[in-house]
Amino acid sequence: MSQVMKTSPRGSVVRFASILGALLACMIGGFSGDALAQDAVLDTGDTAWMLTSTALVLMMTIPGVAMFYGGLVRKKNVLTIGMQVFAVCCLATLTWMIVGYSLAFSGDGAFVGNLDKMFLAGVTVDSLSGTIPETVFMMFQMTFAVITPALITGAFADRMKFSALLWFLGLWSVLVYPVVCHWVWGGGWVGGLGALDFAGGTVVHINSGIAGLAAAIVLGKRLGYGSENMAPHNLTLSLIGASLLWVGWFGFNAGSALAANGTAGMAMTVTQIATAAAAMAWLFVEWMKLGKPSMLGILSGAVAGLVAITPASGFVTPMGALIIGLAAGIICFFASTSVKHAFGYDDSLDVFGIHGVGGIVGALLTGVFAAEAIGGTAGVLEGNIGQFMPQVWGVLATVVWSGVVSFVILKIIDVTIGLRVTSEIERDSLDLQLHGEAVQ
Amino acid sequence: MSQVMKTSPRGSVVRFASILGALLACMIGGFSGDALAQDAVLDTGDTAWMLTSTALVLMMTIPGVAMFYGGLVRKKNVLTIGMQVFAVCCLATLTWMIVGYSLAFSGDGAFVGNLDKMFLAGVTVDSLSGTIPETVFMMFQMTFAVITPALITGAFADRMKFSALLWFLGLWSVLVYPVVCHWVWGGGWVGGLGALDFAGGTVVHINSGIAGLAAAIVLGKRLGYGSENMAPHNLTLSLIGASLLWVGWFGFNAGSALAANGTAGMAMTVTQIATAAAAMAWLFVEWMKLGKPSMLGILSGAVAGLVAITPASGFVTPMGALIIGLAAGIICFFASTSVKHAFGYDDSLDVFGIHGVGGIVGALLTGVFAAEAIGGTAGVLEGNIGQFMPQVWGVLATVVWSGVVSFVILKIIDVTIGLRVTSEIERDSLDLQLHGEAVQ
Amino acid sequence: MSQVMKTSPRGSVVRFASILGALLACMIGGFSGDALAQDAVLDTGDTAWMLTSTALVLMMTIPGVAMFYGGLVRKKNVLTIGMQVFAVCCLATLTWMIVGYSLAFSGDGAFVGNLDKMFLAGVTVDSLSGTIPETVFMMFQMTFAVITPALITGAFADRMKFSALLWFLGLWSVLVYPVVCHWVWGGGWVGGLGALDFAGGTVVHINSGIAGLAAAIVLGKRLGYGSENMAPHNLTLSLIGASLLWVGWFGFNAGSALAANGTAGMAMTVTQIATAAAAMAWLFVEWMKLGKPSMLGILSGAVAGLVAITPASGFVTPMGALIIGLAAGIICFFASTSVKHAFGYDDSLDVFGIHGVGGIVGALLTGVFAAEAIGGTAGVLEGNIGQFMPQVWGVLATVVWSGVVSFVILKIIDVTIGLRVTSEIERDSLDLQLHGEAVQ
Amino acid sequence: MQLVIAVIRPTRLDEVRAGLASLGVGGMTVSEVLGFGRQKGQADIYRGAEYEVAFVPKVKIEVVIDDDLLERVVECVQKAAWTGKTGDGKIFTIDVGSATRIRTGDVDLNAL
Amino acid sequence: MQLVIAVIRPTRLDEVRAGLASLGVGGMTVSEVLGFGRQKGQADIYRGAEYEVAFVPKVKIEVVIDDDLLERVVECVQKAAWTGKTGDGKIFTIDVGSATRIRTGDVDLNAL
Amino acid sequence: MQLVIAVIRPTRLDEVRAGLASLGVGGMTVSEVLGFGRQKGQADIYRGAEYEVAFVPKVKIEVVIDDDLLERVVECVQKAAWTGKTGDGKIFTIDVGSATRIRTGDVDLNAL
Ligand SMILES: Nc1ncnc2c1ncn2[C@@H]1O[C@H](COP(=O)(O)OP(=O)(O)O)[C@@H](O)[C@H]1O
Ligand SMILES: Nc1ncnc2c1ncn2[C@@H]1O[C@H](COP(=O)(O)OP(=O)(O)O)[C@@H](O)[C@H]1O
Ligand SMILES: Nc1ncnc2c1ncn2[C@@H]1O[C@H](COP(=O)(O)OP(=O)(O)O)[C@@H](O)[C@H]1O
Repeated sequence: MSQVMKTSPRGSVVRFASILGALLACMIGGFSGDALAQDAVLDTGDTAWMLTSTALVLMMTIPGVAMFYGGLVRKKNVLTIGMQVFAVCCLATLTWMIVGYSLAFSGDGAFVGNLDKMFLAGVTVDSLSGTIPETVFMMFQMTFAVITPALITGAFADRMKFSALLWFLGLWSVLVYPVVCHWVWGGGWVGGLGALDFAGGTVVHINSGIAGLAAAIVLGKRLGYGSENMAPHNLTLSLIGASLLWVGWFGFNAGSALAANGTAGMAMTVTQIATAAAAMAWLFVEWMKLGKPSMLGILSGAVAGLVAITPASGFVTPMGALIIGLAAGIICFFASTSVKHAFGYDDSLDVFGIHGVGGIVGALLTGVFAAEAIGGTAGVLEGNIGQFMPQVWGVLATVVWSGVVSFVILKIIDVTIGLRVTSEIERDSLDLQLHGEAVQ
Repeated sequence: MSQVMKTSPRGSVVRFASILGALLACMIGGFSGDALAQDAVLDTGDTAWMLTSTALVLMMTIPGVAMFYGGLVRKKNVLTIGMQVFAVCCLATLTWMIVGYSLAFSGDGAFVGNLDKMFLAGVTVDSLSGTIPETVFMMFQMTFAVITPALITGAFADRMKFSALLWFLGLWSVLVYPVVCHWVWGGGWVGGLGALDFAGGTVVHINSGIAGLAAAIVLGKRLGYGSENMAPHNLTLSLIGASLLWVGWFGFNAGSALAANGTAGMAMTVTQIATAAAAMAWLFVEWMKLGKPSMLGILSGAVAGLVAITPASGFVTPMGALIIGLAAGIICFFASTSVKHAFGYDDSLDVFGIHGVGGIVGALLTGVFAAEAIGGTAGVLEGNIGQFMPQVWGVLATVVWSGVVSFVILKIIDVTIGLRVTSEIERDSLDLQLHGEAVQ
Repeated sequence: MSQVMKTSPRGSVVRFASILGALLACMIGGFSGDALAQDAVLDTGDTAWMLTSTALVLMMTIPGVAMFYGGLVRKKNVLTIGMQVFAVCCLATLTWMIVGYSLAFSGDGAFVGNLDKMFLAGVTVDSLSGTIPETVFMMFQMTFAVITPALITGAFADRMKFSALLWFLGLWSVLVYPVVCHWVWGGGWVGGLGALDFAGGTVVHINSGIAGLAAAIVLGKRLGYGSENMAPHNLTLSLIGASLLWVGWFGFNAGSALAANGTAGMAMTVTQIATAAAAMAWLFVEWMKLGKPSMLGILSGAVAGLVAITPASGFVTPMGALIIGLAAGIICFFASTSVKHAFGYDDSLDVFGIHGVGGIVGALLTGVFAAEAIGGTAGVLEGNIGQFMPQVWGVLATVVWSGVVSFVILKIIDVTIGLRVTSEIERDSLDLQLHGEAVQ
Repeated sequence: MQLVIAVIRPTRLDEVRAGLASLGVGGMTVSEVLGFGRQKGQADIYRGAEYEVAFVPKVKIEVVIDDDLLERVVECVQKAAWTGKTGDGKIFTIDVGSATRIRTGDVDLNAL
Repeated sequence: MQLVIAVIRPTRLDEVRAGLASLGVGGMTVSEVLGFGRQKGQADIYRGAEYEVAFVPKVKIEVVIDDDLLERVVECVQKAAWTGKTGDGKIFTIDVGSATRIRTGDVDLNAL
Repeated sequence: MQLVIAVIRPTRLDEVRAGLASLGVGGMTVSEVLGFGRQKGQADIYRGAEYEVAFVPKVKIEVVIDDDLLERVVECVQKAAWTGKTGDGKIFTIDVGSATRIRTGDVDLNAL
């Protein structure tokens, strides 16, 4: 919604300056009509914030996700998951440059973009997107295209072959991400329905959560799941990772304003509040249900809050954020404990339980709590009942596309090169066996 | 001083543009008088820098302080302190949203603000504070309100109950922080005296240092203090934490200019210089006195320098910063070694020795080294002897309020739910016993 | 080239505004001629981005380099290298303030600057450099002056005395860095030849790579080199370090535009692409040659890509970046394996193999792939064959100056206080013996 | 009583423990050790140079048992720890003079 | 001479060491081990599922002493290591053939 | 057969291993231990307060050998581990009842 490429100018100062310039030009006749014809002017402040946001979102993936996940696995496999995240970061960078950006943001098809901008053709130093250089817009979007597949790795931690991983997420970054991204932000049909997704609740979180669930089901459980102790080996690492995710998320959500303005400020505000609320909610529910407040719990709660506020971050008030946070913390707690155990799949690091479920909670509650005074669109609570169904459609569409395509890719890999490591490798150590390395 | 909410415009470009606009409007009659009437205009550059600074200061707390402290405790308690910092970050976010921001920055009382902005009432997408959105100002201030209680946890590491911690710092974040913040920056009496505190020497560091000292005294020493080896278990962690503190402090100090201008640049400059000087000073004194230059020493020195330059960062020259840094490194070294041992309290991670003492050194030297050419106010060295006493009053007021209120809160908790874990838990491992987790 | 101090204004909005202002001033006579006379105006957006970039580049050194290197050494020496990096950060901050900045950027000598700005004399709150405060320019440059000596430490890891290290890199930061920096960016002869170095391929990377090689040769091999296992003890640490290097490099390269504009956006873009390409290239070559894709490999590849794109980042297209990245990944792989073993020096962490060789590859390929549409200068591929030789001269000059001066400094230290620890200390643990500390 | 010392592969620990439990041996003490022997460690390739790591991570089990059980325990450990590849490890037995349970002061067979 | 092997709670190590010192036994060798026995490990709750950890961290003390001291040493260790709860551990004794001090070449009792 | 237990400085491990290999002893089991004895640990200075660390990191070698080799093995270890400074460590020998190679079931001397 908000990340749509803009062709109209933005930022009051700049717009003001450009109008001024135009008027002045007319008056004194000393300028060509250039300023009038050119309908967008670069704003250095917006550009500065978007460059920064891009760095922040990259930091979420490396080292953020790598550390968060790394601390949650067993010590013998920590390098493997770190390496998966890092390699996916590189791979998805290249696929985005080659074809992803073009598929997502070039052309107006309802279903998918075109190939005009393959290899970033036509993206020059001077091309603008709204008030920022197109290169900056492209890079900001790239960091989203990078983190989404990186998040999936947590669902099948400790058991996928490295080659299979590269194939799976390489194909996924071409066949799934750019398509859903185009639907929602690139001029596609979901955005066309009026579905709100400020910073990627559907595009990033539901998308990765469902792909993770598919992978966890296709691969099956880890050896020893349910009998051996698979508790996180180093929650300090996860603490740092989750903290960097939180900090980086300011770029993710406030950066999705694509400008340094009041919308960015409000997005940062609601992000902070929902996250804190969700972390405390998870902590207290866990404390009551399981007897002890855990580090794993408070971190999981914080991430659940970050996920849930993502689609809502440009649309809701601080009070709305508080409620969304509390809801996400509680619901994701049950999704990652009772629900997961009831169904019996082994979503190793709860990618579905937190990103999938949290994303769905956020997407739906965005439709409920959207406030006209914040993002220009009213939600159900303000009487705009019609905002709810587009949210539902956005969720469903993402679930189906991501789930089905992921499933098909995984099955094809399985019958060709094989998805899973041998049970000897799995019992010993993926770090040693796949990468010849170990943490001392 | 500098963080006072502004109602006048800032940033030369913007002011220039708005004057231009006003003049033009008069001339051509083509605009309403709006631009004239509205005395503040959003500057995207300033906003970009303040959004970034907010992210940087959050990064100081999580993961900065969490890691710095985590590395300094014994391995069996590392998750406990990390969790305390993270939980306080969440809790203080909520208290700030609910009541803290309003108490600190709404209303002009000499002693405390009012409740008009509870739950951020009236903070809209469009409200401005100077040249930046009020949401951004509120968020930037929130990160200060979050790090201050988080710093206190180091003083009583390894022995407080988790529930007691939440009560203590939850209440502290309502009863102490917003009050002192209002005194100094929110229009209260300390600022009214003309006391200089650019980025929080009193509000943040003396405040937390004294509360930490109170807590260390009320709780008593760690079991085995003085006989068992309690040396830091992982100084690599502390190195990373201290480094992120340093980097984040650019947001803390240069961000306190509330604009992207020459004052911010100079604040960043003096911060860097004072920190380097203090680190080297501590290192060499330690090398001479104890025979070996240690990682713990150089990191402690750097933090002492960061603390001491904080109140001075918008007021002193690079040469002033060099001297403040050297003084802070040397004085805090003795405060954290000889002085602490002489008095016999167990300030586990030297919160008082570094933040309390460093903050006092900085606050007083700000009055000495303030240069009119930098921040508009001359200090004692430039002949303005009258600048010294306001600094002293600021220090004393903070010491008394923070010390007394912290002491009372702690005593009440102690007689109600109890402050300290049992000696069995303390001997075994707080991580395992309180949170059911351990680092492998 | 691009980091040259500017006296002409920059940033279209600002320039536009200032012209507007000037015209208006003439018309209505309501302003002094100030705006006309003053040929540079502060741009808050550019300033915001440069403040941020400064923080990002500092983060590259601490904790970036400290962690990257820390993970690569043996566990018994991890604090030692971390401490070396941190201490060099402090030391080079002070030498830059005292004399380095002045030598590099004050005065127009072909060989070296003058001493007019010693102790930052004349650097005021209001002085500008282009569209940003001079303090910000000075600080941004300081972070480069800090990281360059810090990088060198990797070459002689595990065997230099701490006192010798302070002498070596303290002198180096005065005698080598500011000189080469002046040649290339401060108005010296290399820049005068037209050699392109956008962000420091020669100034930072070749410079540190060669100094590292000199140190590795003068010091000799680590005890047990070639027989004992010296594999990295904690690649998780290195993963985090490399990730923060990558993120921080956005400040390094895109910050070298000294503005928040399309050049910065394109620099960020090519940085990302070259890095990903180099990481994948190293990974696959290693996988084919040695049988397993390793974490050490992919991280080394990423750093090689970052290094190689540095000089090119304001001059080449995304396609050029892709090729530079692939080349750097492959060439540095061989430089750090076969070549190093063939020559037999012990460059412990491959400072020469990655920074030296990667920097040379980048510097030369910048001359090949420079595109007029990107940075205004055509390279060999666009028919401007004359761009190649200046690149070669830049490389050679840096190699000679850095190599010779480093060698002389090291030899003098060796015959005076001694460079290397005793073999007992080296066998036991530098952490314990030099700093009295250990990681548990 | 006999002290049985078995140096085995870490991956076989669970099987050995289960086997001993089935013989009624409920207690044992385990340590992580480095084994040197015929089996060589993983060749480590680092920056293109190969280092043969001499030692292999092993697990050492120490269990004190009644003399009567000796044969069955040794046999049981051998079966449970067996993979057939070099490096399966060794079992040594040593005579124990006395045993005491700290909690109760029970001695010898009652202490186990 | 006798080798006394005591598997005890980590938290009792300091007391045991002090006790032995008071008997004139100044040297000993300590290792961190995992104990299996009646005492069960902390039940680990992770994401709502409980896993019983079979092993408990223990400390193993090995000390070689003169035969004459045997009784007093065993008694002393038992007292110092005692808490009365399951998991206090065991003391085993084994006959030692010879002892040598590497530094001096002293043997047997002189080596201790 | 004899179990030779040597507690030595970590830095001497390679020499000892080489020495044993030259006697034809190819297998051994090594653990990291903490030694208490005459040698005191590095005094730790932390924030200006000194703590004497009681223990010193040592390495314990356990090797089972043929009785015939006993003297030569002890002598060899003593030489290889010797530095002459306090803390060089001890060598103890204990009688072993039986040995079994898990992989083959070979017993006693054939098992080594
Ligand atoms: N003489 C010995 N004394 C003590 N431990 C030994 C001895 N020989 C071998 N070991 C231990 O047994 C392990 C397996 O021995 P190895 O020779 O590799 O294989 P295998 O048991 O199949 O012959 C070694 O890693 C070592 O820990
Ligand atoms: N048969 C045995 N052989 C060797 N060690 C044993 C044996 N039985 C118990 N242990 C060790 O003694 C420890 C304590 O035993 P446990 O049965 O838990 O309690 P208690 O000593 O109070 O009966 C165990 O953790 C284990 O390390
Ligand atoms: N009585 C003992 N039983 C078992 N181990 C011992 C004994 N005495 C010493 N040790 C071990 O030998 C090591 C060296 O002993 P120490 O007294 O420090 O020096 P030295 O061997 O030179 O006399 C100690 O650290 C300890 O591990």
